Amino acid sequence: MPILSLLIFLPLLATAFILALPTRYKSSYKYIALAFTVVQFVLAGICYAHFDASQPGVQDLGGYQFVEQLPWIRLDLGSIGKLEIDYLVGIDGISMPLLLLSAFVMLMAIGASWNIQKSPKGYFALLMVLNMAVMGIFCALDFFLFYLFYEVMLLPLYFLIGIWGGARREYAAIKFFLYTLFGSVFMLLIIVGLYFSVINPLTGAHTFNMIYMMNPQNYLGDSIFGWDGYQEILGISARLVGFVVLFFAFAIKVPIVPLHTWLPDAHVEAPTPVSIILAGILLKIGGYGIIRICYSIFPDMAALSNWWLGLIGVISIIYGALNALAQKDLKRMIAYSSVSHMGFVLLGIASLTAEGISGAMFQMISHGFLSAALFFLVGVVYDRVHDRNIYSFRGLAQLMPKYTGYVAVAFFASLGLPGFSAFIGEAFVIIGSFNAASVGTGLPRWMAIAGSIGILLSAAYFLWTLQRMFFGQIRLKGGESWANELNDINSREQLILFPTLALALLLGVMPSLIFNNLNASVLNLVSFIQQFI
Amino acid sequence: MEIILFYAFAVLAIGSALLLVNLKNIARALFLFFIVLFAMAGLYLFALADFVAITQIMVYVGGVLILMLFAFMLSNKELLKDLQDSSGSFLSMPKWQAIVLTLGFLTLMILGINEWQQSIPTWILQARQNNTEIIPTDNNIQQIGLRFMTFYVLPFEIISVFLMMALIGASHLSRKERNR
Amino acid sequence: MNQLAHISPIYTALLTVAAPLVAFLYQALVGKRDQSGIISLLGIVCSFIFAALTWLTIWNHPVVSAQLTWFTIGASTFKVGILLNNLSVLMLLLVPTVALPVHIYSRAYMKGDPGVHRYWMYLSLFCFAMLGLVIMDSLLLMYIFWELVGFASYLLIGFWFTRETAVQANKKAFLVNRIGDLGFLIGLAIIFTQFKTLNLVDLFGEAGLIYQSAVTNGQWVSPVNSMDQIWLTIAGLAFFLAAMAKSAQFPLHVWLPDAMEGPTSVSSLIHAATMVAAGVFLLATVFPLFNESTLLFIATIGTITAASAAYFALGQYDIKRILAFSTISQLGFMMVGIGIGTWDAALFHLVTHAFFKCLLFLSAGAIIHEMTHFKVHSQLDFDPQDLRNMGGLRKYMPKTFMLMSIASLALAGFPLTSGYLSKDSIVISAYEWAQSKGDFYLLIPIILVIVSILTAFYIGRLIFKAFFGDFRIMDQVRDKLLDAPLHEASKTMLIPMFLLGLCCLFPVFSLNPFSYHDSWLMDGLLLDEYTFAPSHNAHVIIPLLLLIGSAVSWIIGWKWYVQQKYPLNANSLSLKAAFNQAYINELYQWIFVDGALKLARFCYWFDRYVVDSLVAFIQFIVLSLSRLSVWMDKHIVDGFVNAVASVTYWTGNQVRLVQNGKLQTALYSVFLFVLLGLIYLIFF
Amino acid sequence: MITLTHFLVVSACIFCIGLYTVLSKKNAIMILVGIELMINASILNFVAFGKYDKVSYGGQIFALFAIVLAAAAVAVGLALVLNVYRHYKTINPDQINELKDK
Repeated sequence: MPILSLLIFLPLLATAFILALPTRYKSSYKYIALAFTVVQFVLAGICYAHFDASQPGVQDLGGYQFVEQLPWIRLDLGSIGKLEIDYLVGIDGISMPLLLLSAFVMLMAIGASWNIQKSPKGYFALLMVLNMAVMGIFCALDFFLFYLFYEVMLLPLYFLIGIWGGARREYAAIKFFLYTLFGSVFMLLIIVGLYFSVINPLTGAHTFNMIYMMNPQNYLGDSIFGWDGYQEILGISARLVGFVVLFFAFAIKVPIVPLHTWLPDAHVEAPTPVSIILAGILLKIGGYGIIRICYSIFPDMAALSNWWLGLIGVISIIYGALNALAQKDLKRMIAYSSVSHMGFVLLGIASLTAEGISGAMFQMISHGFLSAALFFLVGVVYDRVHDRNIYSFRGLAQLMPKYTGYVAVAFFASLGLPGFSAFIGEAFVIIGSFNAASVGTGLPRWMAIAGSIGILLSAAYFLWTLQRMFFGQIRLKGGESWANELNDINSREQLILFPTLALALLLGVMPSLIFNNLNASVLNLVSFIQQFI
Repeated sequence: MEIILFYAFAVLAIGSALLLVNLKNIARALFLFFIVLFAMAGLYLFALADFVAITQIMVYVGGVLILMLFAFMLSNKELLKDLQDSSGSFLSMPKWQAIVLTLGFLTLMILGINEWQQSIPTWILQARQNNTEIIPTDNNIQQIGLRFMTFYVLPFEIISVFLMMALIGASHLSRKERNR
Repeated sequence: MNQLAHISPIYTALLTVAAPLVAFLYQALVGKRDQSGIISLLGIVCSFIFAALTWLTIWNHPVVSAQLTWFTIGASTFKVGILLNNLSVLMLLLVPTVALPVHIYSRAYMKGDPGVHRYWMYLSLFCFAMLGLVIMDSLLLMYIFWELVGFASYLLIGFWFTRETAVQANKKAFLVNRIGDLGFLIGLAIIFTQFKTLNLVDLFGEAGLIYQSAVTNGQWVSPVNSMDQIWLTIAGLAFFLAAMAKSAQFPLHVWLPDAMEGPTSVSSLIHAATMVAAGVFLLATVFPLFNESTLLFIATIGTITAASAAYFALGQYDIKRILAFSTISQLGFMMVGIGIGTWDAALFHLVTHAFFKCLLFLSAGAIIHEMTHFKVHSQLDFDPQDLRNMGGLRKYMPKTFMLMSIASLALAGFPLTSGYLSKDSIVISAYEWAQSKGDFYLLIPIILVIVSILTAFYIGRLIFKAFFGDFRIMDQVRDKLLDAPLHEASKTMLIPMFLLGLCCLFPVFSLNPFSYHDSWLMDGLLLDEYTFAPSHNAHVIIPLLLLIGSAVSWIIGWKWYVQQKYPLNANSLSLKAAFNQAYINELYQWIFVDGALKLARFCYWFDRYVVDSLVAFIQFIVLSLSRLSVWMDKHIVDGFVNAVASVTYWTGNQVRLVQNGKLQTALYSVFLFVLLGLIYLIFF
Repeated sequence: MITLTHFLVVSACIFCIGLYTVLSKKNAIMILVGIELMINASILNFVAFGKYDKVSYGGQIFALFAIVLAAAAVAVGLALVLNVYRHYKTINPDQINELKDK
C-alpha cells in the first residue's frame, strides 16, 4: 500500500470534496475535513507502528521506509544532460515523528476551527491543501519535490492569514509571505546548483535526488558544489555559500533571531487554528530542513560552521525569552516564547552530538504539541471576549478553574517541568551541547550554560503571566459582561486539550516512544558528520 | 575714382534691393526695382560690358518694368488701395526662415568666393598672362555682332524662336476667356 | 510481619512512592470534595508503613538497587531505577514520618477551606515527589523529582491564589529554585560529559567512577573522558547552587520567608522539614564530587547563612517568619556540616531538625489558627501572625505551649533533646576541622557558637512574647467578650504535635543523651574516616559553652520581653535592617527583577524598532527601487518608445508642412536642400 | 582696381536678396521681381567673367541671352499672374493652394 502517497494526497481528495459540495452543505465541510484528517492520523499511526527503528536512513536510501519511487519528469536537455526528477518519498527516524506530529496538530487545528463562520468552504479547502503540502515536505526525498511542496505550503498560509486573520492581517500575511519567499528563492538557486553538481551514479544523469546529493562520490569534480574542486563564489567557498543560503532559508522558518520578526506578527494576526499550525508544524519544517538538507547535503560545512549556529541558537533562546518577558499581549508572548524554545532546537542541532540532535528533535516534537496547545488556550479566551491583553484579565482562576488548570499545565510543561516533554528536549539539548566540547565539535561549553538561562527566563515569563492573568482577585477590563462571557472551557475544547497535554506528559514520562525511532537515524547522521570534523 | 564709382553703384544696387525687399508697398518696390536695374547696368559697365548694360536698360526698364506695372495695376485692387494710403508700417517684417536660408546662402557664397581666389581657373590666369582680357578700348558691339552671326548663330536663332513663343504664349494667356 | 519483611525492599520502596501518587492521580482525575483528605491520608499511611518496612530491611544492610531501561538517546542508555542505601531509606522514612502527622493535623487545620481538595491533591503530589527524590538512583531522575518538589511547593505556597502576596511568593520561590535547577542541570551536563552516565551507583557507589577519576596535570581525568580541572570545581559549585536554592542558602534564601504565605501545615512539612532539606540530601549524595575549594565554599556559605538568618530572625515579628529564618539558619548549620566533610552530622541534624522544626511550625499553626478564630470572633482587624498581638497564650493553650517549648529547646540545642545531639555534632566537628586546618578556619566554629546562642535567644524571644506576659489584643475587647474566646487546639491537631514532640527527645536517636557518636543514625551513616582528628576537649567545652550561652540569653530575653525591660530602640538601624532582611529583597528586586524587566523591555524595543525597522528599511529600499523602476519604466523605457514615436510623428508633421501646396514652401525646401547639398559638397 | 571678387561679392548679395524676395514675399509680382534680381545677379557674373574671354565673348553674349530670356519669362509670368488673379481674385501665392489636399 503506498501509505505515504495516501498520507500526502488524501487531503487533496478532501479539498476536491469540499470544493465540489455546494455551499448549502457548508456545515458539513468541517466534518469532511475532520474525517480525512482522522484517517490521515490513523495512517500516520500505522506508519509509526510499522516503523522499523533499526533502519538508519539519512544518507542511505536503503534505510528509508515506505519508500515510493516513480520517475516523474524525464527530459533530454541535449548538452546540459538529462533532467531527472523522481516522485521519491520515504521516511526515516527523523521525519517519521514529525509526520506523526503534523497529523496530530492538523487534527487539533481542525478541532480549533470548528466555529469558523467566514466562508468555510475556502477555509477548509485551503487548510487541506496546507495539510497536503506539509505532509509532502516531511516525506519528500527529491529536492525538486520538496521545493514544490515547500512553495505550495506558502500559498494557503498566506490566504489563511490574510483572509481569516486579525486586524492587521494583510500586513502580517505579506510579511510572512515575503520572509519565507525570500528564503526559498535563494534556496532555488542552490537547488539548481546542486542539480548541476550531482549525477545519478546509475544513469549518469543530473538528478534532484537528495540521497544522491548526500554522497560526495556523486558530485562532479569541477562542478560548483563539487567536493574536490575549490569552487568559490565571491571569494567564499561555494559549498559554504550553499550551506549558508540553505541554512538561512530554513532558519527564517525556525526562526532565528534577526530573522524572526515575521513570527510574532503572523502568529498574532493569524486565526487560532493557523497559529496552531504555524507553531506546531511550520517552525518544525525549519528545523527538519536544517537536519535533512543543510546537514546531510553539506556535512562538511555543518561541521565547519556549527559554532555560529550554536551562537545563533543561544541568542535566540535568550533574546526570545527576554522579549516574551516584555510582552503585554498573551499571544505575542507565546510567539516569542516559540522563538526562545526553537533556539534550543538550533543549539541542539549545532552541538553535533547524538544527545543534542535527539534533544533538538524531541524539543521540536514537544514544542509542536505544547505551542499548539498554548495557542489553542489563547484562542479560548480570545473567542470569548476578543481580548488578549494580559493586563485586561486578573483572577481568571476563579471564573474558569478548569481552563486555569489546563493553562497552568501547559505553561509548566512549556517551561520545562520534568515529567513533560519539553523538559526532556531542553535538558538533552543542554547536556548534548555541553558534551559537544568533549567530542570536539567546537561548540564551547559556555553556550550550554548560557542556553540554560533561557530555561530560567521561560519560567519567569510564564509564571509572571500566570500570576498576572489567573491569580489574585477578579478584575476584568470588560467588567460584568466579560465575567458572563468567560465561561469555563467546553467539552470540545477539553477534547482537544486533554489529549495534547496528555501526550506531552506521556512523552515526558516515556521519551523512548520518540527516541527509539530516532536513535538509529541520529547516530547515523552524527557519524556521517563526524567524518568531517 | 573708378573704384569709388564701383562701390557707389554696388551700394546703390544692394541698398535699393534691400529696401525693395522690405517695402510693403509694391508700387514703391517696383520703382526701387527700377533703380536696382539701373545700378546693375552701371556695374556691367565696370565689367566692360557696355552693350549688355544698354540692353539691360532697354529691355528691363523699357519692357519688363512696364509690364510689371501694368500687371500690378491690373491685378491688385486692394494693393492699389494700399498704394494710396501707405500709412502702415514702412517696412514689412521679414520671415526668419527665409532670412536664415538667405544668410546661409550668402555665407556659403562668400566662403566659396574666398575659396575660389586660392584656385583661380587656368583660363583666367592664361588670359591675364597673355593680356587677352577685354580692354575698355575694344569695340564690344562689333565683336558681339560678329559672334552672334558666326559662332552663336544657332543659339541666337533658337532664342528668337523662343522669344516668339513666349510672346505668343503671353498674349494667349492674358487674353480674356470667353467661356468664363 | 515476617512475611511482609520478605517482600523485596524494592517493591516496598516503590509502593512507598506510589501510594501518594495514586492519591494524587485519583484526586486530580476523579476527586470529589467530600472525600478530600481521606485519600491523601490513606496514601501517606500506606507510604509510612511501606517506608518503615523498607527501612527495616535496608538499614545497616547491603545496598539494594534495581533498574529498568528508560530510554536510549543516541548511544547512551538512561535507566530508571531505585537505590536503597542507608541514606536514602533514612530520608524515605523521614518524609512520611513527618508527613503523616502533618496530614492528620491538616485535617483539622484546613477544614472548611473552599479549595481544600486542591490542598490534598498538592500535598500528595509533594509527598510523591519528595519520596521519589530520595530513592532515585540517577541524577537525571533526581533532577526530575527535584523540580517536581519545587513545583508542588509552588502550588502549595500559592494555594490561596487570590492573595496577591501568595502568588508573588510562589513565583519568587519557583524562580529562585529555578536558578538552583540550572545549577543542577549544568552539574548533570558536566557529570554526563565526564562519565557518560548519571547513575548514582555507577558514579558514587563503591569504586564508582568518581573514585576512579583524578586530577592530573591540571586535567580532570575519568575513565571515559577528561577535561580541564576547573570543571571539577564548577560541577561541585553547580550542585551546590542547586542545594543553595532549594535549601535557601544565602544569597538565595529570599524565597523561603516569603513562602510562609502558604498554609502553615505546608510550611511545616515542606519549608521546614523535608523539601528544604533536599539540598542537604543532594549534597550528601554527590559528596565525593566535591574538592577542597568547593567544600570550603560550602562551609563559608553555610556559616554566612546561619549567621545572617539568625540575625534576621531577631528582627521579625511574624511568628512564621521567625521560624522560617530559623530554618534557614539551621540549614546553614547543615551546610557547614557538609562543607567540613561530616555529612553524616549534617544528615543527623537534618533529621532532628525536621522533627522539631515541624513541631514548631505546627504549634505556630495552632496559635495562628486560634488567633484567626479569635479575630473572626472579635471582629477586630489585626494580623493573627504578629507576635506583638500575642502574649500570655500560655494560659489558654498550655499543651501547645509545652510542646512548643520542647521544640524550642531542641532548636536551641538544650541537653536531653535531639537538637543537642545533632547541633553539637556539627559545631564540635567544625571546631575539630578548623583546628586541623589552622587559625583562620577557627572563625567558622566561633561564628557557629555565636549563632547557636543567638538561636536560643530568638526562639526564647518567640516563646516569651507569645506565651508569657499579657494577651495584648484581649485587653481591647475584654469588656465585649466575656467568654473565653481562645482555647486549646483540637485533638486532631494536638495528637500529631504530641507525636512530633516525642521525636524531639534524645531517646529516639541515642541512648546516651550527651554523645552523638552513639546515635544509631550516625552509626548507620558513619563515614569511613573524618579528615581531621577528634578533639576530646571540644566535646566537653563546646556543649558547656552553648548551654551557658543559651541560659544567659534566655535570662536576658526573660528580662527584656517578659518583664518589659526592653533596652533597645526598636527603630535602631540594626533592628530595622534585621526586620527588613538587610534589604536584600529590595536589592534583588532592584538589580535582578527590574534589571531583567528593563532588559526585556529594551529587547522588545530593540526588536520592534531596530530589528523590525531593519526589515522595514529593507522594505523601504525595495519599495523605493520598485518605485524607481516604475518611474524608469514610465519615463525612460516607455519614454524611449514614446520618443521614437513622437520624433517620427514630429518629423512627419514637419515634412508634411512642406507639402502644404504653397509655392514658397516648396521653393524654400528646394533651396534648403540645395544649400545643404552645397554645404555637404564643400565641407565633407 | 576692380577685381573679379568685387563683382562676385556684389552679385552674391544681389542673388541672396533676390532669393529672399522670392521666398518671403506674399505677392506674385514681387516674386517675379525677386527672380529678376537673381537673374541680374547671374548676368553680373557673366559679364564679370566675360572680361577674360575676348575670343568668344561668351560672357556678354550669354548675358544678352539671359536678359532676353528673362524678359520672355516675365512676360509669360505676368500673363500667368493675371490669369491667376482672374481665377482666384488674389495673387498671394499662399492662398493659391488648390493642389494641397485638404
